[in-house]
Amino acid sequence: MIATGDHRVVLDGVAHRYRGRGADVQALAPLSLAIEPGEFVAIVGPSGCGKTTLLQLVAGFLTPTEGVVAVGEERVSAPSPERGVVFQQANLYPWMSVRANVELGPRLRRAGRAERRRLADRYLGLVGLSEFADAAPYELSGGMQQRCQIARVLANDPAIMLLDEPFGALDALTRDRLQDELHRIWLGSGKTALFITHSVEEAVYLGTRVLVMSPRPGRIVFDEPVPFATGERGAALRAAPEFVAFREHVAAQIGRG
Amino acid sequence: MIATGDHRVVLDGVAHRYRGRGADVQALAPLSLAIEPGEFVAIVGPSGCGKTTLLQLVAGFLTPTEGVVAVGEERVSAPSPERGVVFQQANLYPWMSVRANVELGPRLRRAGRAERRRLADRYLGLVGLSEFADAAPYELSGGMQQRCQIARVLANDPAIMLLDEPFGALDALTRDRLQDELHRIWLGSGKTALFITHSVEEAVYLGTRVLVMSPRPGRIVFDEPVPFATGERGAALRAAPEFVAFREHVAAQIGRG
Amino acid sequence: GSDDNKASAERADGSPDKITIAYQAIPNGDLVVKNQRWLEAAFPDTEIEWKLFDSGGSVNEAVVANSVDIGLAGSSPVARGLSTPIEYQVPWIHDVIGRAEALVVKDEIESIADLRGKKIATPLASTSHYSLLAALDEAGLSERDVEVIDAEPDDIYAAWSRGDIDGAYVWNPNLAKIVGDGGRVLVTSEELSSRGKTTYDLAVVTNDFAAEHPDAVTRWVAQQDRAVRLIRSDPGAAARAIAAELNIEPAEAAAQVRDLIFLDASEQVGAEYLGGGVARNLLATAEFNQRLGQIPEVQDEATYTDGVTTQFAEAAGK
Amino acid sequence: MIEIVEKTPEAPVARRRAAPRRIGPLLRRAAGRAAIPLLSLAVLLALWQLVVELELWSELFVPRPSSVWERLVESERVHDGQKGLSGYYLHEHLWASLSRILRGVGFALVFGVVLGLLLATVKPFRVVVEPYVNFVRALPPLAYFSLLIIWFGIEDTSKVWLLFLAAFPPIALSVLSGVQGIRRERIDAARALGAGRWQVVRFVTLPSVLPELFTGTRLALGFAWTTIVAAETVDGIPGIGGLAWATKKFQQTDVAVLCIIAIGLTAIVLDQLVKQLEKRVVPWRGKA
Amino acid sequence: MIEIVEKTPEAPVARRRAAPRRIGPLLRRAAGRAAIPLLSLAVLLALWQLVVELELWSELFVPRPSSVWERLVESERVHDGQKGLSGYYLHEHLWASLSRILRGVGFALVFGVVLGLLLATVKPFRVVVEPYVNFVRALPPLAYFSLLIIWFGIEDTSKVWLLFLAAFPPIALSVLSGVQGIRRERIDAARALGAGRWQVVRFVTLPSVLPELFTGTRLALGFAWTTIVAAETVDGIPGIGGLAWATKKFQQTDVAVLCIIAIGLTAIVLDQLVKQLEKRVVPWRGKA
Ligand SMILES: Nc1ncnc2c1ncn2[C@@H]1O[C@H](COP(=O)(O)OP(=O)(O)OP(=O)(O)O)[C@@H](O)[C@H]1O
Ligand SMILES: Nc1ncnc2c1ncn2[C@@H]1O[C@H](COP(=O)(O)OP(=O)(O)OP(=O)(O)O)[C@@H](O)[C@H]1O
Ligand SMILES: [Mg+2]
Ligand SMILES: [Mg+2]
Repeated sequence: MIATGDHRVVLDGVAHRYRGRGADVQALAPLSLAIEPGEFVAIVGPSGCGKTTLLQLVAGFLTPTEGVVAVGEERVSAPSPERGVVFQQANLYPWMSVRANVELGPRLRRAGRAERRRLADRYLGLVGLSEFADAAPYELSGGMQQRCQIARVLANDPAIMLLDEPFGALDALTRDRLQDELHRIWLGSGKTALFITHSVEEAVYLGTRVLVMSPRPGRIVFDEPVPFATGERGAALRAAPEFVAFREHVAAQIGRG
Repeated sequence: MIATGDHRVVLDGVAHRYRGRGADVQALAPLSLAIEPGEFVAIVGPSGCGKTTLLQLVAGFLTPTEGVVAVGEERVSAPSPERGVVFQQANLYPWMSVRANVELGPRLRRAGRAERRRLADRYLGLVGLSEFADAAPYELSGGMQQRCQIARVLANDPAIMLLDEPFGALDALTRDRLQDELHRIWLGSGKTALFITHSVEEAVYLGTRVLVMSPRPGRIVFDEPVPFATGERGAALRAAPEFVAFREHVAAQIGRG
Repeated sequence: GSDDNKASAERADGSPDKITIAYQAIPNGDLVVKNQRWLEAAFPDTEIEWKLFDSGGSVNEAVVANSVDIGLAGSSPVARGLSTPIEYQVPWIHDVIGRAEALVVKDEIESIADLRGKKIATPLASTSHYSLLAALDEAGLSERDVEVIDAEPDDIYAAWSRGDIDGAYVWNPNLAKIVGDGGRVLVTSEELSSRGKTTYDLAVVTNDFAAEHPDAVTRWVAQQDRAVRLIRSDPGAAARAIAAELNIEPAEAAAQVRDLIFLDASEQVGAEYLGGGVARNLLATAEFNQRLGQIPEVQDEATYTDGVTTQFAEAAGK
Repeated sequence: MIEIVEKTPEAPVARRRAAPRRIGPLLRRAAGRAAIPLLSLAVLLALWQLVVELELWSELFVPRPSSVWERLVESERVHDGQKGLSGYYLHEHLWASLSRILRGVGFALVFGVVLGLLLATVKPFRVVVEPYVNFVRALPPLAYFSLLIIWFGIEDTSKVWLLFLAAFPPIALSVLSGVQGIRRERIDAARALGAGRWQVVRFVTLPSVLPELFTGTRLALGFAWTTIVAAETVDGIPGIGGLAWATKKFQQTDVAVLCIIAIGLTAIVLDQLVKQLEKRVVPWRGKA
Repeated sequence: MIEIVEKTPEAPVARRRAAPRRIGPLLRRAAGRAAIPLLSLAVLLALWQLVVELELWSELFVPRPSSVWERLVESERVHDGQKGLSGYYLHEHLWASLSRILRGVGFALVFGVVLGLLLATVKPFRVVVEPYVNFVRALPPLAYFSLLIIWFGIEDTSKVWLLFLAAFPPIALSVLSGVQGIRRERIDAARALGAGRWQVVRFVTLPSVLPELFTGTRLALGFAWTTIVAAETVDGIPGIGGLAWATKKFQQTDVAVLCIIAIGLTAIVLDQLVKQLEKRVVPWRGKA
């Protein structure tokens, strides 16, 4: 789906409370947030603070118990292909080959066979799985499954990408490479990204804006634009003093609650 | 199970080949390796190189297609409680509460109710899940599930700990804390640990010995003791020049294969 | 519905395209006709379909479903059918149930009066059931004085061989087996018949078919008549034909045939049978059934008189 | 559980799970929930009446609702000096059959679970025994019921056996299939925690197959009900199946239809109970 | 699939999956695999013979193996001018029933899958229809078969209907239960990729429930076989159930037992075919 029209993401007084088996759990405190089209918002926060919950609300998988989530003019009430989701735990279909999983999005919107193949080849190559196109998902290692999931979402070309720790199970080299690929894809595409990660470095490297969430119930305790967001990426940036400084700045916020 | 007797882990000419849906996959090239009791072996390597396969061979979940895995005098042919396993993807039982999951090991060896409770409380506290003892596993966030799994294995007190990216889904703060806890538990217990991670820093911080694996088919391309393994841990160490130097040394090996 | 089963189209000579016949595994002339393929010979241009049924009740259902033209049913189901009323008539008596059905009991039971409080099995709604109740009635016992148990004939023999029941009113071959095992015969249907409680295996033909193809019914009756004559003249040959149909030994078939009473066309048209006796018997059976609460209503007498016809037996006998 | 319910964009967003509840709306919701099924029942009854009015089929086979109702009333009264129908009240018939079914399915549960687990976990056992299970579960009760009578007599024992034989295969097969669907790591994790063969069964296998076990049990109950008439062809009074069989043979269709309705409704209630139990026992369904 | 097979410590470790294969060992393995079931069959036959020799029960109920064998031979020959048994060869009887079963179960598959999916995904539909499904699946064929005869005649149509009615509930219920066990994220992922209501069914729901569908189908087939005698009580020749019913009533137990064995063996073969198909179609069983 080509990014068109207005897809500003707005959360207005959104809170979420789970009905637990024992007690209810207030996962998200009421919070408001607006994400402009084209922004790359990276979210960090302690384990269990409500990041996944926030992302699922935007995806339309959950309905907030308070407040409203909207994209553009429309209230979010269900998932939509304009919002692609990379799940925290790989979620591939075992009855489809790796390739078929990646082709699924295009297939659902009835893209032609050649087009589908082209897309699958491209994104499988991107994540380094060309060799495994015909394998079954359960024959992949954990990190490979995660990469396949990323390829699946990218092949669907969503206007808004919701990524829940997409690089969590990847080794440093692969991770660095995929960070750069993701940045390249996002750059100039007008796509919006909501990117959850545990790595402050990753957040700072990829984001145009970094959010830090407090421990549960999750609130946003830090929300700043990344000063060098428009610059070049690469190993040089990671070593640059302003990068390190901003990284330390963000890191200092975590656990501030 | 208190670590007693000889539990030297030996892999002798071990290779593993999966029968894939499409082609067969040689996951591990023949490799030999011995892990002395009390060692903390950290393994890093690119995604899909065979780390999990190696760990599952030692656990007894897989049988090597070539070579022999042995612990002490005995050839490994099945899982055993002396070898506790933290899985890469959380693997909790949904029909048990978080607490019951942690109590499972002691329960299986018919520990008394009080003893079980004590163990569960201790390790749930350790991983910061005391509050969620009565929740169902599927009510936990990804990182919380991973922590619960760690608590479950620790509560079983295995002589050999096999950990497959146990801290992969944790934020930096929680991760640092759990690294120190794990180190403390291991220290002086005589336990052996086989620890897979994607973070070279983590490997160097925790290991007494660091292995680097080549891309598939996995071989061991680097195997060195950590020079400061017997020293103090803590933030100071992470900043120490010999730590940084060794970290860089290891990082330089990755992808060399 | 399956009207296509039903013969409606006519051939030039007035014989139907197809005749569907409901038969049962009872050792009488019907099986001789079937085995010797006499009908096929008598209706060279007509398709004859033989359908095996397991009880008169299901024959009644098939008639209502328009699935058969001619069928075989005991006098009890026919009496119920006419009371319903089902649109069929009786053109022929396959047999009078003689010694083929009887009340057999454990040896220590000596008379029907001794049956009080005993367990007697019979297939409900069958001619045997009717005969059992009639026998009890004669002895001044009601249905409630005896524990009447419903069971299929072979299950009855199984129950008997374990000693679970004290007796049974049942037919061959299970009757013969129970007797062979030392059962005492208290009364047979033949004896009851002599006291006016006759039971029959009757033929029924749907009113539609009889009206459209009277000639065909006559020809059918003629073949049945021929079978009766064969049974009388050459019982060995008849038994062989029946045995082949029932997958049993000819000797066994012969013994079973001997326990039934067969009437040829000239005998059947008499006042004792199709000429009036059968109709009276059916009415009486219906009334008896109603008294026991087994059928809701009895039709007026004409229904039963009209339900039995001598027309075809007369024509065939000529 | 998946509900694909069309949502209009204007629909209020909140399925507020933690919203405070009051009694009024609750009652109204319960009424609303019952309304549609009741309506559908009314439509069905109207259709039935219509068919009878049109005289499409003889009343012999499709009795009028009113006469079935009369039989129902009669079935719980003493009339002509006789209790109910065939000497017993309807609820006595029903209870006689229900108790046979509960016994048959009860034994089937125990046996079926054990058999299913053995089939799934002990390969030599499966090789030898599975063909026989498949043999037995295809056998038509009408063809072998006599054997049960010879072995177990005409009393309840043979009936309960027949119901048992009808009920255990779906349970065993569901358990077997459930076990085969368990992810390997689930078993591996338990064994690495020290679980022995039977501890794996108790702590992992059994809980894992609970959903399939419930499905199997629901199927088994249904099968048992379909077999009740066959089981009660011999000495089946009191018994709702025996009553249906006897009255059907006499073409007393109104009673037979009454029996059929009684059987169906009892089965629905039983099924509901099992489903409620399932909800309580397997809350993780579809979540993990 | 879980195999808990005791391993002695000395046992060779390698289940070397990629070891080269030769024909000799393969044949020997196949023979080895067949040996145990064949042995168990031999034991069974010996037991049968023993029971007959001991005369525990009359030969009328437990015929001798040899006379069943004679009937089998006879059943495929012309004797006394008549073909096989009751005018048809055994394989004709068998084929007549098998074809009815395949038609009944075939319709049941289509209907059961659609019904199961609708029940699982459309809540109002479930509320209205589920009670009727539970009603129907409890009805004893012996009690309502007359109605089918009235509606569809005595030919194959009513028989196929009966088999269909017996076969669809396990399929529908298995599918329903399968759908309820699908993890939410599986559906969510597809919808976030743009799947509409029916695309979710096609690409996620249906493949997800394949294991349950196979179990349901296997149950349905078995269940259809158990119903074959009831279906063939009327106009059941040719038909293996009709033959069993007719000969059983006449105490020709050897033929009846022959029919039972033929039914059981055919059912086993059919079940094996379905299982083989399942293996091919659902290779991910127990892996994800
Ligand atoms: N399905 C659920 N039912 C009940 N409680 C839940 C459920 N899912 C999450 N929670 C609770 O909500 C809180 C937030 O969970 P969430 O998954 O959003 O955390 P997170 O920030 O993504 O954590 P992590 O980094 O560990 O993935 C947690 O305390 C968790 O226990
Ligand atoms: N069950 C399986 N069937 C077939 N191939 C498999 C299977 N599991 C793993 N593989 C293959 O074996 C190789 C090694 O997998 P393994 O899971 O050991 O990698 P890993 O080093 O743990 O990777 P990661 O860091 O991504 O978890 C991969 O190429 C994978 O495709
Ligand atoms: Mg999360
Ligand atoms: Mg791995």
